[in-house]
Amino acid sequence: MNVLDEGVGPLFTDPDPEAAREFFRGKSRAMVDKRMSVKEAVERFIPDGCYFATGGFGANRIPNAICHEVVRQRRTGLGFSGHTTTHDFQVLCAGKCFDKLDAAYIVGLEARGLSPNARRYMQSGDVQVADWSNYALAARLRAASEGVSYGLTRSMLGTDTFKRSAAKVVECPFTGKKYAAVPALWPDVAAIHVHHADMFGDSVIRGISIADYELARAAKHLIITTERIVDQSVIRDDPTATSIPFYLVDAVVEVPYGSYPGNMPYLYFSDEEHLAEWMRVEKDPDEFERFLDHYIYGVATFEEYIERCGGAERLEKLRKIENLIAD
Amino acid sequence: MNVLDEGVGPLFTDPDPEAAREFFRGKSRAMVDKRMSVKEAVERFIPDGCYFATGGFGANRIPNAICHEVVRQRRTGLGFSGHTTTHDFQVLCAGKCFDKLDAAYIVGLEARGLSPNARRYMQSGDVQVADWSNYALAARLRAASEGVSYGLTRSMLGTDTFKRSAAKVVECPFTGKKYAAVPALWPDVAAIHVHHADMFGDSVIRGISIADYELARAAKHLIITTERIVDQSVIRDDPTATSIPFYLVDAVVEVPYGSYPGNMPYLYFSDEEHLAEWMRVEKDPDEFERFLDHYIYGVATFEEYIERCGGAERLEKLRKIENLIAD
Amino acid sequence: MAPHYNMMELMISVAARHLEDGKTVAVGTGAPCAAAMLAQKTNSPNLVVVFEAGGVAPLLPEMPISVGDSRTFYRAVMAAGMVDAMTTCARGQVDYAFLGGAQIDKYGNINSTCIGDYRKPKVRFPGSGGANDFASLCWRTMIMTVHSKTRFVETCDFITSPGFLTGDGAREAAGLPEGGPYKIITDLGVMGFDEETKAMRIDALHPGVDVEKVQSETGFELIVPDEIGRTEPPTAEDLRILRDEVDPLKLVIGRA
Amino acid sequence: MAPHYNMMELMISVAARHLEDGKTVAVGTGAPCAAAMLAQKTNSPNLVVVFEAGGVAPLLPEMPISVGDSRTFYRAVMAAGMVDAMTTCARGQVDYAFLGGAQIDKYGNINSTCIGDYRKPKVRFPGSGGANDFASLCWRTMIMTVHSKTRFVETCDFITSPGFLTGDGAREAAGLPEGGPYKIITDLGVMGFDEETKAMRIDALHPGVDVEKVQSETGFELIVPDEIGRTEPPTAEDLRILRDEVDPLKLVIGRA
Repeated sequence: MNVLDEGVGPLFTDPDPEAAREFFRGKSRAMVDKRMSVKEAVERFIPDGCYFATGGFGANRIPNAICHEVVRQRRTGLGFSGHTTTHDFQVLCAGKCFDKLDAAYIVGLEARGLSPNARRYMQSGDVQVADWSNYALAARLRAASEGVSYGLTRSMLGTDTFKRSAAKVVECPFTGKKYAAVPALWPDVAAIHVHHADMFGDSVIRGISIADYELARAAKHLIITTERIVDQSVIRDDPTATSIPFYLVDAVVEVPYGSYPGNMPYLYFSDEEHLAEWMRVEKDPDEFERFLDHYIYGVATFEEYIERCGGAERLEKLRKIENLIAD
Repeated sequence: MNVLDEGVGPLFTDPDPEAAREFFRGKSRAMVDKRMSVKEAVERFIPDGCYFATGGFGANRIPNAICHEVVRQRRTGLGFSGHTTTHDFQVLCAGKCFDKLDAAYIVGLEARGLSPNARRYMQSGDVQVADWSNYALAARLRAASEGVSYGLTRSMLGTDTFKRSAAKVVECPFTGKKYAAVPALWPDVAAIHVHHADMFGDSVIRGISIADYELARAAKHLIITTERIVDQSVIRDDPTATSIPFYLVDAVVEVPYGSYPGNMPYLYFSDEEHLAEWMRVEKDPDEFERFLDHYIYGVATFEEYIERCGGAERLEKLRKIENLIAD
Repeated sequence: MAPHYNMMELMISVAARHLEDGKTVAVGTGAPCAAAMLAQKTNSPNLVVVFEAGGVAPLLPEMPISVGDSRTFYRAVMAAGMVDAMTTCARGQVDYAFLGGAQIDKYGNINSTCIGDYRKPKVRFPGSGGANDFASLCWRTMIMTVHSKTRFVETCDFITSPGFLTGDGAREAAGLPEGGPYKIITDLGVMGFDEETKAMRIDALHPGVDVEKVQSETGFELIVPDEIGRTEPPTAEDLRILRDEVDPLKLVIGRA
Repeated sequence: MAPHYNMMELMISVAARHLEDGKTVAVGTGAPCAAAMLAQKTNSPNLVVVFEAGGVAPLLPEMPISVGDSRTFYRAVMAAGMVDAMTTCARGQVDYAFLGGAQIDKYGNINSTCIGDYRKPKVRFPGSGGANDFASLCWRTMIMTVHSKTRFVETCDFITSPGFLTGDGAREAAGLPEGGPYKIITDLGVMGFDEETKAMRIDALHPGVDVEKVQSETGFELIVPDEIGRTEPPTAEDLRILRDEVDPLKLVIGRA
């Protein structure tokens, strides 16, 4: 294989399709009850040092209950990736949970500005980083989902983003065109938040899917958090709507408002006031420590966190904002 | 690029992504009324000699009104491909419409047996053929849909299917693994039958999508035939259900029962009696000619064909079979 | 006293027992589908049936006519697409697949494309469809076929779908993942493959069939192990399920 | 008598006029989104807005906060995914995309990744997100930014997203498709790129701005054509739509 150029970024995961096949060979396809708590899912499937990936997009449909629990259980040495990671990234930076990072969009919260604490962490030199574009990262997951060791894109060519990635430039055997070959990414574990799922893991996402179709198929272990668990008959009534089948799933966790303070399409909008509070308190490391003690370390569950953020009343307000209902 | 091995099959279409990009650059994205008749759609978008592809799977959700019209308008010299083409293939063979073929599954009608006329045509030596597997063909469409000139699969390696394809063996720059590189396939025109669409082309498919997601994005021109045209508000009420957006579409044709005598999920089952009649009459070329005169050449529209097959009464029976309603 | 059964019922029952619980199987129409349905109702309640066109784990109300018809995703847990189905195989998440063909050689390579010259064939068959993909990507491919010299040939006119190609190591050399043919269930018995040479061997014979009979219906020399099993005929319960629940219209089992 | 307007209103109006009817535009949050919405309500009713996370042609009820929030597919014609959005760009079906960044050089290359040493950066920014993809794959990338010497630099600390790289022919040599930066709309005017050298030039200046002013705020030498246009200020109708319909909460236009 002629490699015309290659990035110098680290490659944190093994792109060998045989290793992935062997793993998946041993994973049961049995349709069994996979319900468990957030705590158990993190204990069982997200050990220190594993490579973790989040679904959703920044502060939209993120598996935030899992992110909080990862921090609460003080996980360290994780690898991490996600698509336009904003609040999820901010939470994991708060716990310094990862030290290996496939970055596509980090540190920022889009229109909300940049996270002071995430910047401090990323400027500390403590995190080993490879940079990618959003699509290159999606193409890595897609390649893994296809059972092949690399994917092709014309993104990144000619830039420092390419140079700081682990991609390589190859030529098309038909046209001679150059492509960035991106290595398949099989995360050890991913967490994806969905609208509803049955106890076996069959899951339905409403609205945009971001790269979660690909991520669900690439991840070796998959934790589904869901707004509600439904009887399987609901799934079988409309199989066209299913995007994640049960055999991909290891854990099904019912977490109403599991994307809070992020947006969950059709159900609740992001809590911009609370997100602004995160940004504000992050400016002062001491204040931020107290904030984390109050909201993450000092609570036993994600439900308690939501309670401390205003609970039912707050959620009702976010439901109205989401649905464009004037107060 | 090191090419380790290559098939000797013909490549009927240009895999150059720049040529495809240039075409798509010039295609309007305007949301305009694209409704027209079957006759007009075929006249405008399926000229002699173009490369045509059908959606669906054999006798399931096939754009059969378009196939009949292609025969009725006596198109010749087409290139053709489809996934597990069965009755659609049989219809186009009846008109000897194509002489270049990317074959994945042809000639047969699955559990129904083999088409005598399609076999005669394929054994005549008049058709130039490249063989592929179903997935290899899907991977070709997927590559085109991604705007790249080739895709990767581990199918076909080591077989005569590979040898008679136009694929090449390449090595992964990360792992050294071998893959069949398959050239992107941008059909000149595709026809896909859907459950409902708006007048602009936004389309909804219920049930399995086969490779139509990929085909819709790969095709340069796209004809949608639809069981019914709905107001765009129906589409906007549930954008998660849309799999084909308007900007891919050139023609929207309302054809109730457009997959007949094929199956249309949730609406009508295949007409096994009529399909058996096709198989029977094909045995005798003279009888088959009279059959075609009666059902295709001798009618002006697909609606007339359905009328001659039993019309509303027959369709009601197929609706009951589809929905498992005992007579 | 053993119940009466026909050859198709025997083959389906034998095939069903090879499908382990908690595994996935990609099936076509006809006998393989019946075998998977029987397995689900007997030894493997958690067997997951998938179809190449996108149906996953349907509650099959009757035998499909096409691997893409409505039945293949009737009350399924997911109605996906072909890319999803095939990439599930490629990732190593489909354990079994059933194949058929016009010819099979001693390494389990299959021809379903043509007889005679490729460019102007004497007989043109459908070609690969999804067969090559399944044979390339699934862990264990299963074949159900009648046993005859015209079918079990020294050399296929065309290798549509890979078995072990030219023998041990050949799949790996070609770039194919681990996998390959597992069992061939015929009207004479069950054929397997030698672990070392990957050549076809006799695993077990149906009641009343001997080695000479099998060899005489095979166009190449079969490996004959010291110990050859006997296939277990279908139980009364197997037959009841098969006849009453799996194929009440006798679309498959009526043919034998 | 020309109506009163602020700089953000001017920039948005100028950007809107560059978006042709019947084309697609990939937008982010803020000013680019406002420009696309204004264009739809004025010169380009058939402009199609797409978002990188999957939203296609929504009826935006208000400004999105995130390019993946609910607003980006509110009553959209399709709520797809990122692969669909990005491959639509790759196929050549997205005409315009808006980018931002911390630094831009004379070939329109953009830095949104870091200042200083990459491994331990002085300042770490978000990185590419979808920006590199848009800059690589769309036909015409648009940039809206304030014009200053710290932003318009001789050399970017890091090239996150490609402009014309090192000049004419460099995109092609790197393997990028035809495309690249089209217009940069700043608080001083509109910059374009020379057809031959692909270096940045002054296309037009805002009312009251002269060449010296622009050059003094730019860290490299701009090409100054013989003819330099004057940007047209927003019309009263532009302003009414912008203030009453596009951004009634003044989230974007209130900032200027």
